[in-house]
Amino acid sequence: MTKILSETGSGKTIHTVSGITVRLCGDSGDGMQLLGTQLTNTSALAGNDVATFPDFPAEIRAPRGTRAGVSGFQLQFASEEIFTPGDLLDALVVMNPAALVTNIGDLRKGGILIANEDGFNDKEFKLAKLDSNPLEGDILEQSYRVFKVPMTRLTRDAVSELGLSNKEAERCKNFFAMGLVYWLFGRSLEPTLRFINDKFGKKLPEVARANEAALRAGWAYGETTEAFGLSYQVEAAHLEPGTYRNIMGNQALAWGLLAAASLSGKELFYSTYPITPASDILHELTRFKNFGVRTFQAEDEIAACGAAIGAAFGGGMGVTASSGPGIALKAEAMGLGVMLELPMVVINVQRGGPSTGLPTKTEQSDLLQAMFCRNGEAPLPILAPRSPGDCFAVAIEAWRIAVECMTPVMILSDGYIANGSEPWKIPDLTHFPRINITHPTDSGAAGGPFMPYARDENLARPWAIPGTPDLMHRVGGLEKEDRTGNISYDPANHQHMVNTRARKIDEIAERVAPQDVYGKTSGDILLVSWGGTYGACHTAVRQCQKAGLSISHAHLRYLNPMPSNIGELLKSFKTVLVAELNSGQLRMLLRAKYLVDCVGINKVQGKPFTVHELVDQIKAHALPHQAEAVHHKAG
Amino acid sequence: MTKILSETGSGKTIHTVSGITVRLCGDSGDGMQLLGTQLTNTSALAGNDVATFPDFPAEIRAPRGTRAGVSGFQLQFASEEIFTPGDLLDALVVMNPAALVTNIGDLRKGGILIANEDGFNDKEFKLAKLDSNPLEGDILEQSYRVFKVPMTRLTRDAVSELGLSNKEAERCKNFFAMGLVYWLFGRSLEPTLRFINDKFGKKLPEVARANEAALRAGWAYGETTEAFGLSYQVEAAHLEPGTYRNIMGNQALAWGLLAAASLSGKELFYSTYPITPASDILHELTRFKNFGVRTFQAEDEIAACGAAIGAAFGGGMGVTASSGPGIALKAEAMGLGVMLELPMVVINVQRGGPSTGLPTKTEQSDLLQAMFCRNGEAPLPILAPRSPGDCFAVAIEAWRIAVECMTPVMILSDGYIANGSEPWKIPDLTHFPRINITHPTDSGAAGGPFMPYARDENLARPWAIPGTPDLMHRVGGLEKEDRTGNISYDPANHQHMVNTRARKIDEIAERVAPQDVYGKTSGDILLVSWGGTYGACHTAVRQCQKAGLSISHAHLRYLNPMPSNIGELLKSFKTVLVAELNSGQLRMLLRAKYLVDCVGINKVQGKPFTVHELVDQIKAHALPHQAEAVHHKAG
Amino acid sequence: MSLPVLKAADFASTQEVRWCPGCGDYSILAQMKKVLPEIGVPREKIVFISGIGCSSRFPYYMNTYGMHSIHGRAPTFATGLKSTRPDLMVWVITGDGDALSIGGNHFIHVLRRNLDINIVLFNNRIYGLTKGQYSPTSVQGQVTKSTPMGAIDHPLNPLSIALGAEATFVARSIDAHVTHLGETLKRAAEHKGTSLVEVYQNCNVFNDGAMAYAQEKGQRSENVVELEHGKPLIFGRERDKGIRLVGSHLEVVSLADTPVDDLLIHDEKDPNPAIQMMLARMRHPDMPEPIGVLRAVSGVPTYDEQINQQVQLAKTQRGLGDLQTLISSGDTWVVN
Amino acid sequence: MSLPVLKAADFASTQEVRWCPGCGDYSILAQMKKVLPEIGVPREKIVFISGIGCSSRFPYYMNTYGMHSIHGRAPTFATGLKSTRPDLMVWVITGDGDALSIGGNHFIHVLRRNLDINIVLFNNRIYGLTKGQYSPTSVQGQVTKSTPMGAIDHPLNPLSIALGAEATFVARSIDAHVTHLGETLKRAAEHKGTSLVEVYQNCNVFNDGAMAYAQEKGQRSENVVELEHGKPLIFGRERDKGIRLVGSHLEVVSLADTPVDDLLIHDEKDPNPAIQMMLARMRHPDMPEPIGVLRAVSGVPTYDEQINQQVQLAKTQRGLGDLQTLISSGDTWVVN
Ligand SMILES: Cc1ncc(C[n+]2csc(CCOP(=O)(O)OP(=O)(O)O)c2C)c(N)n1
Ligand SMILES: Cc1ncc(C[n+]2csc(CCOP(=O)(O)OP(=O)(O)O)c2C)c(N)n1
Ligand code: SF4
Ligand code: SF4
Ligand SMILES: [Mg+2]
Ligand SMILES: [Mg+2]
Repeated sequence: MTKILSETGSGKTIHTVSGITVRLCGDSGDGMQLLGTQLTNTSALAGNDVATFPDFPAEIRAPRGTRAGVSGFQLQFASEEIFTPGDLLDALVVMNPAALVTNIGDLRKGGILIANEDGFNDKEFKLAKLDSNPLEGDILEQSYRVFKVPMTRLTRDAVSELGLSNKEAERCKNFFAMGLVYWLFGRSLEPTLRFINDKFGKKLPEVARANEAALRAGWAYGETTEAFGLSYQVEAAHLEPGTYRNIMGNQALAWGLLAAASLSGKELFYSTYPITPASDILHELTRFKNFGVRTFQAEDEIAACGAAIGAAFGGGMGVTASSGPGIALKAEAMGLGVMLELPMVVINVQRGGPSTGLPTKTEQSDLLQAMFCRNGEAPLPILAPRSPGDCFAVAIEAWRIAVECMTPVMILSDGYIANGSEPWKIPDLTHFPRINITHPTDSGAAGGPFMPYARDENLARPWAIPGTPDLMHRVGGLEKEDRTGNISYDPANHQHMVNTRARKIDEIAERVAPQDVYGKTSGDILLVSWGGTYGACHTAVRQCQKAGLSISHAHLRYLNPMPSNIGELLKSFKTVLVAELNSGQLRMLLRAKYLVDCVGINKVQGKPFTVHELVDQIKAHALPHQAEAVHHKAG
Repeated sequence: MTKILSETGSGKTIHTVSGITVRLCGDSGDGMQLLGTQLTNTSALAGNDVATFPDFPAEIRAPRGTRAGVSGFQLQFASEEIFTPGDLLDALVVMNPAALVTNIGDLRKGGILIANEDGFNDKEFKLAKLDSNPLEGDILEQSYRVFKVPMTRLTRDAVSELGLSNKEAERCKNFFAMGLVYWLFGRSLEPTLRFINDKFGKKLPEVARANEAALRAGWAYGETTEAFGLSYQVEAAHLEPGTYRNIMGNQALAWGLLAAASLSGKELFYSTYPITPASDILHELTRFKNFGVRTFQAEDEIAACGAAIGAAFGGGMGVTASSGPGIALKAEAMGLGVMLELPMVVINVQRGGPSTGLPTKTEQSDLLQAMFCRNGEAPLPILAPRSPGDCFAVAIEAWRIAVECMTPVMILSDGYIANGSEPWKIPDLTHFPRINITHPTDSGAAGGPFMPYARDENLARPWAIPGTPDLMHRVGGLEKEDRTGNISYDPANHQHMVNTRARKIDEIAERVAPQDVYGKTSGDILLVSWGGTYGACHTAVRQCQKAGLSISHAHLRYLNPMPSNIGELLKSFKTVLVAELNSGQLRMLLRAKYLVDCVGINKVQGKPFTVHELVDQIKAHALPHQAEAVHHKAG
Repeated sequence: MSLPVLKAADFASTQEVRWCPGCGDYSILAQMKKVLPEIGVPREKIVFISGIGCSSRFPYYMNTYGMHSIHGRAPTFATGLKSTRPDLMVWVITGDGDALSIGGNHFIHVLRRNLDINIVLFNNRIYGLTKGQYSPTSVQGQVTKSTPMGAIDHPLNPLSIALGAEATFVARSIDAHVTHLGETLKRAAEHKGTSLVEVYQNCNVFNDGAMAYAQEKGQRSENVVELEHGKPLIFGRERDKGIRLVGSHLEVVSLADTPVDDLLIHDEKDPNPAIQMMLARMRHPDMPEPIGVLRAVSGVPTYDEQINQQVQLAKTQRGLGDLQTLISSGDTWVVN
Repeated sequence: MSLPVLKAADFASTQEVRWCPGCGDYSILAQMKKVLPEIGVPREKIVFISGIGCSSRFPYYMNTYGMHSIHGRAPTFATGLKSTRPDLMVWVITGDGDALSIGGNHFIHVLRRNLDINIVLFNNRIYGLTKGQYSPTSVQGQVTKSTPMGAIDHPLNPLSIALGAEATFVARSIDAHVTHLGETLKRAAEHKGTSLVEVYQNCNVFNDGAMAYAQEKGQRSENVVELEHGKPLIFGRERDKGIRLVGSHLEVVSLADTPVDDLLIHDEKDPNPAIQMMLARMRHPDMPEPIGVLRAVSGVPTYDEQINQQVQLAKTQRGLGDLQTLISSGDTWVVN
């Protein structure tokens, strides 16, 4: 961090730093997610790069005051490009004892701890299963800069003139906290004042006024009291020029689907069954009926997948989404999709498994399920977005491949990017290439009977749709004869069709860009990763490069088929590390395909990688090379 | 084949050969499966080793006379140990033109062709889509020894005195064919006469008499007419001493489950939803209610799997079975089974895929589905029987592992062994080790609260069952805390549980026998195979060994985990070939795990390997070694 | 442009029909081919979707668009198709196992949504394709391959289930009763909303004669009562028997002693399904079984209609969505 | 040995209850704990099986055996368990989404099999656990996270579906009506065969007050009619209104002008479900909604009973199977 000191009008010192990682936590009823979102938007609007990680309890309303009920929102904002919400915290805001004990471990030595003093009482200690007041004594002060603020009382005072009930008044305390945090990090109150006005101004003017008062009081508290002598400033980041907005992963996926529909001249049919953490895509899309979106909340995942295939048969853009357990249920229908060779997109927003697992936590453990959940030889393309914003592009790319190859395509997102957010440069949609779709209107150049299983240069069959005279045909899940599509039990035909379906998918590799590498294309270490771990892996590799390691990073977007240069790449490094939030699923695919002794960096804890644990692991694996290098010199 | 000539009383020559491969085919209504089964049993009773391959059409009653309607039964019987129903046919019996054209390609040069002349008429030619009578002219005679027998007429004559209708009379013609075949191969009529009497004697005495008459007439026809100058004799095989019976794969699986239940002192709860080719296990088991078997035909595969888990929770022996598409549906519930750590057996009788695929054909393409169909990290043991009779032992072993490790276990059978049959040495059940099960009755040595997720030396948790006072506990699909089994979102606990569940399965490898090898434990080529291809692979390797190749054979019964010596084994050969009826699924697992550049011999045609195609492929891969060997000598 | 007049034969595909000789499915196929030209929807606008089972081979034999899908799920494919292509006429062909065993849930849900499709349920009270296991409509005690000591489950009645799910059109017909079958299919086609036609279909291989009492000409008139809207329920070879509502029960009466005016008058349009439910529950041999249209309630909005109306409404109210505007909306900032 | 007398508290597990404060689930849990000691089945003989949903967390809070299974499938686990362990008392706890959306098929099939278990369906007309999407029982037009322009599906009525599947015990109660709830749970427990209890349950977070008309003390008596076997259907704050059967329709009458003798007398034991079906279809605000036991038909064999009887019968008739004999039967030969 670059640190420059200056002074404010009130005589307080402003510390300019390159980035801040802060976590806001309290009881799930304390409005921490709102606080986090506001701070994110405000920071983004201030031109910072931001990355967020909301982390809420599994229960709808977990018991108040308990450790299980703690809701947290972590956020990094910086004046340089960042890729993760940060590892160790520079600042931690806690609204109650449970939040303190469950989060203090992540605060860096010397970091700022702000506690709502009023939340620390005997009742709360009991709920948090604590014997005594952790704020008492000065143990915390040994390690951190501790600020105890009686937020509840100050909030009550601030809104006292507005005639709210005690309970209502106290409910504003998150805005007080917000004001204080804003002051601490030199954020403007404007965007949040606008938000308060938009949200409550008309419907609940007294609530609006109270929240505003609390917010300003918090700010004033920082500015005027003696306690805070120092505030921080994070300058605008040097992002690529353009207009930016903050975007969440599920939102970007939804918008990407809208874009894909529009680019291909189709209307989206999105059929799904609710499941965490995929449901928000449904919630987002169903608002866009004026874009021609039809959403279908089916009776179960099987029906959702079937309906998407039905829509595809009619020439529609059928998309279905779920998470692991629901994807398991879709497997049989997905196999039919492979057999029918109809385009569709299947989204898995992965969560902790197996079985119901850890529904609200993130994991990357459904890659092999995506590859192999279907009976028989039933390959399909698999893509994974690497960040919230990237979901937009991946959705478009998935649909492009689906129609180009007439195949279901899977997208593997995960809970971390689905709920995380980042600044996103708003693209100019006119610059996107169109996705061309032709539905044949006659039986083809040669005349003669229509051949629903004839193939083009991509091995795709024609997408003839009901309503077209003379192209009537029947499809189904029994093996079909090449070209005619009639049922066939012929052994050679079966072999041919199995091979062709496989080849169709494999050959996609020849049409996608070769895998790019961050760093040199050969060297000591290649770190391979995929999906939502991009930010942490990229940051870790950058740090290691800076530390002088010979390391490069290949982050895969195409998981099946993999880009054609992967094999060569893997063989150009002495050590290949594969970092994943599972027990080694991509590693297994790489080893099988390329016979390279990849080494896994694996974590299955329902949590994303932190940068420092990746760096540690990389360094541990780097040692032999360094030793070797030393040895060489010695020799 | 060793050939010894002798003479019969009628002055005909008897040729003694070491083995005969014969295929019987006709319209599905012609009773070919019955004929085949009788010939099999009779040959087995004559002490031959036998192996069979029934192959019937996909339709219940495919259109009469058409090629799609041909039903075939192939069988090899021999005086030496055999492992497959044979490749090229020594003899082919056809009842109609469709059967002729679809099967003649497999008859060896100089082989015997017996045709029911009466089945060859214009109507039949049309049905078989033929322009002319293939029996006309002497083209067939150029390549084969052709016998045209007016079977229908001769049968009618033979039963004329019994007052049957023409139609009824003609229906006996398969018994006429049987008689003729029996004569040709020196089989005794006794077992079939007994069968006729048992089956029809009481209920339909006139049918019994007609069938008997037809059978004897066929035999007499061979013995007396000039046409047949030569008959064959296959002596008894030198099998291991013991009492034998003929057994089919699904039957052996059913009986193996009964044995497992009895050895573990449990009653079997078999819950399933009908699907080809698994249904016959249900049909078999439901007859044994007096063994305490409860069969449950559920509303679907999900329910079937759920019910098996429910039974397991109650302390029962829950088993569920299906084929590929149904297994896909069970995936989510299987994942729960993994999480609950309850013992159960899931059987997949594989068929041609993907999707509905080729339901009546065989394939081994669900191995990766078995490994990975579940979301999250959800490993379970997988076993595959290698032959019809082996299904018995594998069923017992699967249940043994399930209870020893408290885990669902998968068995991968396939359509080929499910419907195939072989002589089976009836085991003495008292020699089987018991499967010990204890349900705890108190909370354990240490006292204190009961720990449903404590573990023993196999990492298995206690199988406490409802009804036991003081051991009340709750299980579920959410991640659970180590030992207590309570819901836990703790990151470290999740990692620990994921690792523990994986380790529990992996460590089974240490307790099963090391992989055995047929041939030397190092050398040029190792052929690896699994499941129902055993017979063909074993025979091919034997042939190649005889031909002087340095080749060994490792046939895997344990697919997950694999025996602990596999890695070493693979590395002890210059070339590792993996033969499978899929596009390379075991190969992929081996490559990933052991980084050995295994080469695939793959076939996805809905048909088993023939020995000669395996031999050809092996030889093709052997060439480089031979060249190398030569080179070495030269150098 | 006047539409070409089509004949039954024009609806035959090139694929060989592969049911067992004598199977009741043939008759249903024949009636479908006969009725469709009369309905006048062009072939390319018709889609047959089936699950898996003998019955589900049906689409292959029709020269229309078709999908032979997976077991039990046909209504789901139909839902996606019809919701996005309301211009098409969609038929679902299913069996008793397909619709009521593995597919029971989709069956109920498509009925409650009142998607404008026609479901023809071939009820042979057995699993044909898998060679003879009992099905959810097999009678109690039935001995099959999977129930050697007799089935113990209480059979499901497709019509009761449909009425329980508040279906708008519920009918029954019989494979062998060809004119009735043809007319019933036509009625189903004309209904707006989900129409369910249960067809008693003989599986002469695995369950021959299970419904002979209703299928065979000689027995039918004694064991079956043909429902006609607004007409009293009369049956019998001599049309000498009728059905009367007494309190909340139906009973068979002889017309010798009961005037026709006392008989129950069939009301297929009654939105209250109570009496239709009583009819559905009449089972042989205690009672004659009803065939014809039990229920045909019109005016209930269909799912496809409504899902598309919401889209239209949204477009009208909010204007056609513009994606560039959407993604540029809300809080944005400019980096130079 | 006399059984120890248990109290409600003895049925509480050590796990902290984690529903939202104010959720209707608490009341159901409390009633269950209160009723079970009265029924007298020892805790270790009781198993609670649930699917997934807020409601399905229930088993964790009971000090009995329990399984929190997967979404919609609880009846399947119960079927395997009860068929092999008929000595256990098995409860299935489910939600409106769990039982009627993804689990609709198992729901129907367990009812038709009449497995001797008790199903308690917490109907809050919303998906609670997944945070507020509409459910199959949400009313048409309901605005939820997934239906911003209102739900277009016609809601399913769990009681109608159950009657359509010929369930033997069908009842309804209300979370807030604690004595009624307790009694209804007890009746369900006592019934032999599958008993279904639908409980109106308030989700105060995502669907607060959706059934306030039935839940709130002030409104309940006007909007709900409590069924009692053999008693006329009377309701209203002043018990001044009744229900009368006219032809095949039910109507509300004022007791001011209609004598009590004209009212419908509730018959829960009527095997013909026609009137019970009419009752099930009474919906607010047109009609008061019935609570209590709609149907309780006894004497129908249960699935678990029958599957075990067949095993017993086979053992008696054919003797206990001997495996060595079996595998040695039929054609065998000896190799020396
Ligand atoms: C997922 C799945 N499970 C099971 C099967 C096997 N299967 C095919 S059809 C069928 C039942 C057929 O019965 P029904 O629906 O009554 O049709 P029918 O053959 O009698 O016309 C079954 C169990 C399958 N194809 N797929
Ligand atoms: C296979 C699968 N699909 C979806 C989900 C997500 N999910 C969990 S509970 C639920 C619905 C809950 O609604 P309901 O059954 O009414 O229970 P409630 O929470 O309202 O008590 C859904 C969709 C899941 N866990 N598993
Ligand atoms: S098995 Fe039965 S239903 Fe199937 S085609 Fe044959 S007769 Fe028809
Ligand atoms: S979300 Fe609703 S149903 Fe779930 S616990 Fe909260 S109040 Fe109860
Ligand atoms: Mg059927
Ligand atoms: Mg609910």
